[in-house]
Amino acid sequence: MASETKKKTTKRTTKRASTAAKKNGVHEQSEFGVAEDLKVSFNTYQAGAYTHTELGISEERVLAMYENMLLQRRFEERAAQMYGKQKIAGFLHLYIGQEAISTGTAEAMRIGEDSVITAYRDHGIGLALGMDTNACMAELFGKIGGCSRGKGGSMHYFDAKLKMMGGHGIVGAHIPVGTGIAFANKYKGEDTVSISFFGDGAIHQGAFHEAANLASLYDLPAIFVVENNQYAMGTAVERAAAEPDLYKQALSYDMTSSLVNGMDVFSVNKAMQDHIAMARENKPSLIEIRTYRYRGHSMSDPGNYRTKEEMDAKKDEDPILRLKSYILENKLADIGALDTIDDNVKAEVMESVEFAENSPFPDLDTIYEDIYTQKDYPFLT
Amino acid sequence: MASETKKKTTKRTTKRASTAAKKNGVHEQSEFGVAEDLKVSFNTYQAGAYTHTELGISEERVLAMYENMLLQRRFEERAAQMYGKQKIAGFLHLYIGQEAISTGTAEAMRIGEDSVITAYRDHGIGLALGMDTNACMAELFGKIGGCSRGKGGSMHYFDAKLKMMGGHGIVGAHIPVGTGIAFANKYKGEDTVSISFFGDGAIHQGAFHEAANLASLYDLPAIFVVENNQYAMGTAVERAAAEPDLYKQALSYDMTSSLVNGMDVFSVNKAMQDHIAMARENKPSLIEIRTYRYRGHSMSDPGNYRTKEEMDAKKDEDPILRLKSYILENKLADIGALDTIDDNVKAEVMESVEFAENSPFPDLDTIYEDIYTQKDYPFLT
Amino acid sequence: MAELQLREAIRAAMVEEMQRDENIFLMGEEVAEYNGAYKVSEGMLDMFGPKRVIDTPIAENGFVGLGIGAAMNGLRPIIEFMTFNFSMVAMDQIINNVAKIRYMSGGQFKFPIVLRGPNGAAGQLAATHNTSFESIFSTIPGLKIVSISNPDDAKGLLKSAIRDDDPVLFMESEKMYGMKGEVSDDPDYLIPIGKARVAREGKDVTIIGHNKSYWVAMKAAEMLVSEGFDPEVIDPRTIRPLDLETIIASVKKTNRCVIVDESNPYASVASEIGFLIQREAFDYLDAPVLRVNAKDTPAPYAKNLIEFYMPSAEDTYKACRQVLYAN
Amino acid sequence: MAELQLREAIRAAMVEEMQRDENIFLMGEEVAEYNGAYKVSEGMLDMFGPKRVIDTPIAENGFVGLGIGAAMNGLRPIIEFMTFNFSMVAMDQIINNVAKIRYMSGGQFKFPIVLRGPNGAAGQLAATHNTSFESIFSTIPGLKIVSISNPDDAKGLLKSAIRDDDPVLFMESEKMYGMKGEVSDDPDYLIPIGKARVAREGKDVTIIGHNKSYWVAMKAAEMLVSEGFDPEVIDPRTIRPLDLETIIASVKKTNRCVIVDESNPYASVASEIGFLIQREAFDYLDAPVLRVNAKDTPAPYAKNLIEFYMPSAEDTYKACRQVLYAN
Ligand SMILES: Cc1ncc(C[n+]2csc(CCOP(=O)(O)OP(=O)(O)O)c2C)c(N)n1
Ligand SMILES: Cc1ncc(C[n+]2csc(CCOP(=O)(O)OP(=O)(O)O)c2C)c(N)n1
Ligand SMILES: [Mg+2]
Ligand SMILES: [Mg+2]
Repeated sequence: MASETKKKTTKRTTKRASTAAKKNGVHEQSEFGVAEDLKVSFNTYQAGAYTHTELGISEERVLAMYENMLLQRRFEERAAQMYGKQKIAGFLHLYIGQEAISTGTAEAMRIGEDSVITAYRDHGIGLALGMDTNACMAELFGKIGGCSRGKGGSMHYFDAKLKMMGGHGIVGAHIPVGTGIAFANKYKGEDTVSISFFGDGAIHQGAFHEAANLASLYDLPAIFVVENNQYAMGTAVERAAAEPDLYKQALSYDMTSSLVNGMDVFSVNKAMQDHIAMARENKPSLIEIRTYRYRGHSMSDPGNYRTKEEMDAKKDEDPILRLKSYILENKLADIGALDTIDDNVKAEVMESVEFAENSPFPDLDTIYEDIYTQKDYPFLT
Repeated sequence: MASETKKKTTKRTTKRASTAAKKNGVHEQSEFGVAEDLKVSFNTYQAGAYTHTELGISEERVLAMYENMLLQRRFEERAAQMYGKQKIAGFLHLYIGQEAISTGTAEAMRIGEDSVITAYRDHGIGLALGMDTNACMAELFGKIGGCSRGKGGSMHYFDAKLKMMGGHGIVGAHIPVGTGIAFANKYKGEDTVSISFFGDGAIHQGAFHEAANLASLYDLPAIFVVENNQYAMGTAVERAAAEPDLYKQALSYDMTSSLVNGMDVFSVNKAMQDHIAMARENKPSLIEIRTYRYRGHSMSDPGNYRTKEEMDAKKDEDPILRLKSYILENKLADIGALDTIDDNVKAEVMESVEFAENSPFPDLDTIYEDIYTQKDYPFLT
Repeated sequence: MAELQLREAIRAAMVEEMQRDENIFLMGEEVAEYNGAYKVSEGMLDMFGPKRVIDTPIAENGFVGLGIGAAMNGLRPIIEFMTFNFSMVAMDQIINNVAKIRYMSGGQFKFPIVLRGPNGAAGQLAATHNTSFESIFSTIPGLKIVSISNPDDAKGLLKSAIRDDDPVLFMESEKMYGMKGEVSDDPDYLIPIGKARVAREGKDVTIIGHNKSYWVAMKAAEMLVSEGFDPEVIDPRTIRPLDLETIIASVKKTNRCVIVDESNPYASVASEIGFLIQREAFDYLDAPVLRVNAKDTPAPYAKNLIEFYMPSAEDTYKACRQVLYAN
Repeated sequence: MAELQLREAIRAAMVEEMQRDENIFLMGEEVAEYNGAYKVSEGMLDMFGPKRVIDTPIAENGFVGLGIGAAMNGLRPIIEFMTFNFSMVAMDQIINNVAKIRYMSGGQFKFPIVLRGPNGAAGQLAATHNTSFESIFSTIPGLKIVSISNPDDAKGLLKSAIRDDDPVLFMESEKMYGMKGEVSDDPDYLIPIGKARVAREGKDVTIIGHNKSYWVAMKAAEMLVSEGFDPEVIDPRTIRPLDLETIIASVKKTNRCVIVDESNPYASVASEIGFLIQREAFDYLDAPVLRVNAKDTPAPYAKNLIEFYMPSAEDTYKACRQVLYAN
């Protein structure tokens, strides 16, 4: 783990006097042909830098966060098992190791008002937002009781009520959509925000760059969060990024950016609190969260591109173990209480498997539903 | 015109020790969760900062450059007239005002080995590279004697021998192609470079960002040149760019970048000499050249989005007038000699009009040529 | 009824609908301060202000995606492509997002978005600025596609498209923006999406054409009429869904059909219509269905070549005579 | 002859050609260090080194454009799409650059580039990962499109595609990568692009299918044979250009045709083939040409739905019986 120096949240100080004068989307420019020197600092949110009390999180909520992270973990462990049993098919991308991000974010949001959009690695954030565990498992089974009626599967969790806007499969393509969600928030005069998660691999898609420029140009309540889990499938970040410090990309769009240690749920939560506050004032921003995916990219990936040493070192940073230690050290609960939480979570997951088993397959006729709102659309053969 | 302080070419000093250690495309990263402060300077190439002798340009070549800039100007003035007479149709985008860029660049290149690719505003660079004036005019007329056999028109000048790689119509889309040209240069073991020109509007297309990252990741001999003429059609740069200092975008791709005053052919030439030298060592880079388009976006654009004051102010910076003054002040030629050059250029242009008039329309059968190399491709009806 | 240019009819539809529903906004390149590259949105910035008439950078993938997200979150965007030629950089947003997210979410979201702009060839603009995209888009379930041929249809269909809760690609034409015609001023003038217009009734041969090709069809029809034939002309108006019923009923009457379509021929709208006719009206056909498309080539710049490239009234007329066995 | 998996046949074609011509390189996501997402390029990095087998960031628009530029400048790139589902972000490069630059330059440049990868549905992958794109690409003049159904064809056609001086989209299938078959080991084994394969000769009905649909066609044929019918089965192999001659000759013999095509139906390859048959063999047809496509919907995830979505042997068999008036 990175050196855990004391809490330090340097504000980004850049902003030339002239750029700071940005009004109504109009900037002054550097003089014709004179480039200025640039000095920038970035916010950093390091692991171990925050306590729950500083963050205004009650003891009860700390335990709820623990339970939630554990739910994500157990849900996916079980899903992996069900994949082995061929109850689940297609792609299954596990979030295991990244749960501090989903839970830390959800805890900072106004759930049901603020929205989230993400890629295919979406179980974690879905469960963190409070999606129904049964519906989530049934979706993996491709049953009518699934959150997307069995049409989406693992990659396409949606929950309109919770403003969980999916679950998307084309790398990078959901980022402009997240920007449009923010556009609508502002247009409607809400003070709600739109959070777009994406991977370290996705940042190289043009879609991100176009969206970031638009968000900043229009001063949208958008937060771009790159979950840098170090790999895009088998490609390590420095094999894909000419500049692997991804948080720096914000400079191109005159946005604030931060670097966050994603193995500590409190660091994530603090960063999200700060960035959500900015977004509520229509200041879009970028967050790079460094994290680690413990499993293969998807179920078919043996992950040979990583050494055992690397994996072992990262296991020590497990965000759930970290929170567990924190709870025990700070005596927010004893080990017995935590074991009970684990038992409850396991029971909830088992129940969801049963629910999924018992939910029927969709009727064949449903293949023609959910395409058009028009009821009598004349499909072709 | 910008303050013309004395010549100053600060090297970009950024490069954290760790990033500087980039080898074989592998960077060290910032420590997990610790963002570093950033200090960057950019090269600036200001107007009036360079003499031809410093740049190693002979008096003869200075006059040749003058003649070349004038050829572009007169050619387009005549083309505009021919458009009015409906000899030319479709889109016609004039380069008038930007000729210092094309000529300054061509003078720094190894023409026929180094390549250029650009957008639809392509007459200037075509003529600067030495494309045949007759073939260029005939192309506008849509005649078989045109440089693209009448198939391309104004937007699609090509000359394989001169490595003029077009003339492209979809904003931003040629930038990855320019990167691929650079890829081939390096692959073949040449020390040749690929220069991609594009507008201030084009930089917001994802295509640029994907290409820039690829060029830097693969250490390609590519130069990305944004001709910032302040407008994309009617959209001023600060209404499209969240960060209107476009040269800063290089930071996202760990590339060197420079800002150049595009109204002085020598400033452009110096910048190009420097960046071409970098590119020959497989160091890709970005150049922002600030310039001005004197005419409307295309022939149909009255240009109402600009004030007369702005236009008049810019007219004083005319790159051709500037070079003319320079020649006269430095006594490289007298006014009579310059007038003769103008006369010759005008004659050359008039001849090209005659050539274009006399060149036949393409045979109808040629519609099926130049699609496939396969001779007997069975086209459908 | 008022006489309007086609561009004015489109504008009227947008203005009326935006006055009716403040969740509608217009976004695109040069739509606001420049008043539209082809002056379709002239005056709308003044009328609705910068919140609702919004200029964009040149970033179609970005702003189409933005529109999709806005639709998903309760708004009703109208996104203008300066021309559909520039929609290809946004193709992924169209095929994989706007057409599919509703499905993947099990129907939780709807996408009341209109993507509009000129489509098809517009003269000597060369290969990248002269493509007809309806063939490509028509294959995609989840989209609706409208293609208009006159000011009145433009208004009535655009109003329907804007009120539709499904995504609609709305295809116009640079070449027709100046065309004048009587246009309804009923504020609820809605032409249903999915209904073809029988523009001329006849009994000898059915000629089908949409957008500019409708006028090619009409011209060919005139030529036939002058020779004593009685052609029927159908403007499908909507490409997806296709009003197959009207087309089949016509062919069952005329027993012959020629389709004019400005797309390149392979897997075009013409192919589809032709295929369906032979399947659904096999026993009624007295001659093969023929098509008149653009050439199977990119669009050339030269004046004579681009004229040769386009489907012509002459060729349509000849095809009709061929199916009429009049040669 | 050796027995190879389809993925091995593709690899063999690439390896042999890369050994023959050092201007050929392979680029794509995970093609090098990971040995290919579907292990098609396994071992090729070791064999050719990082100069010629190159991993990319996830930036299809960028690296397809890069390939196009490299081709324009003398190289012969093979660009792998992890699947063609991801080619839509690069659509503009394909439709507006690789298919048109040669034309716009008056023939000054050629584009010997192969864009390859799996295409079509591959099980429970949901809507964005299950599209068949040949219908969309087939409309574009300037491209050639090959779609393969077995290891031997894979090798012979890929070698031809790599040696072709025109851009070729080469479509494979995740579902078939493991399929084994005898494959020629002649280093110059070239199957011509544009020639269909008559896989089974028969006289009662022509069934046409490419890629996975070829196997659907074959299965339907078996069912028909068991009932005493004698179907002919054609694998077009090349989608663009289409070997119309072979198809028409067959239909003139059998007088009936059913096309199996995994694309969505509207303006599909099936529509085109069907249209052309009725135009070119009108007088020979004893029944309308029928098609069996994927449903006119996005692809669903659920097991039963995606099975229902796909064109099936059963439906093909039924369609054949219908055109045989055997019901
Ligand atoms: C446009 C596109 N290209 C390729 C893929 C295949 N693909 C799926 S996930 C993935 C890696 C993405 O990595 P990253 O963005 O870092 O997210 P992570 O999987 O690490 O969460 C790739 C290449 C895709 N889905 N979409
Ligand atoms: C993808 C795409 N979108 C829109 C257009 C229409 N268009 C042509 S030129 C242009 C402005 C480009 O401005 P800039 O890049 O600054 O170049 P300049 O014209 O100033 O040289 C636009 C919007 C296009 N050709 N391609
Ligand atoms: Mg990743
Ligand atoms: Mg510009």
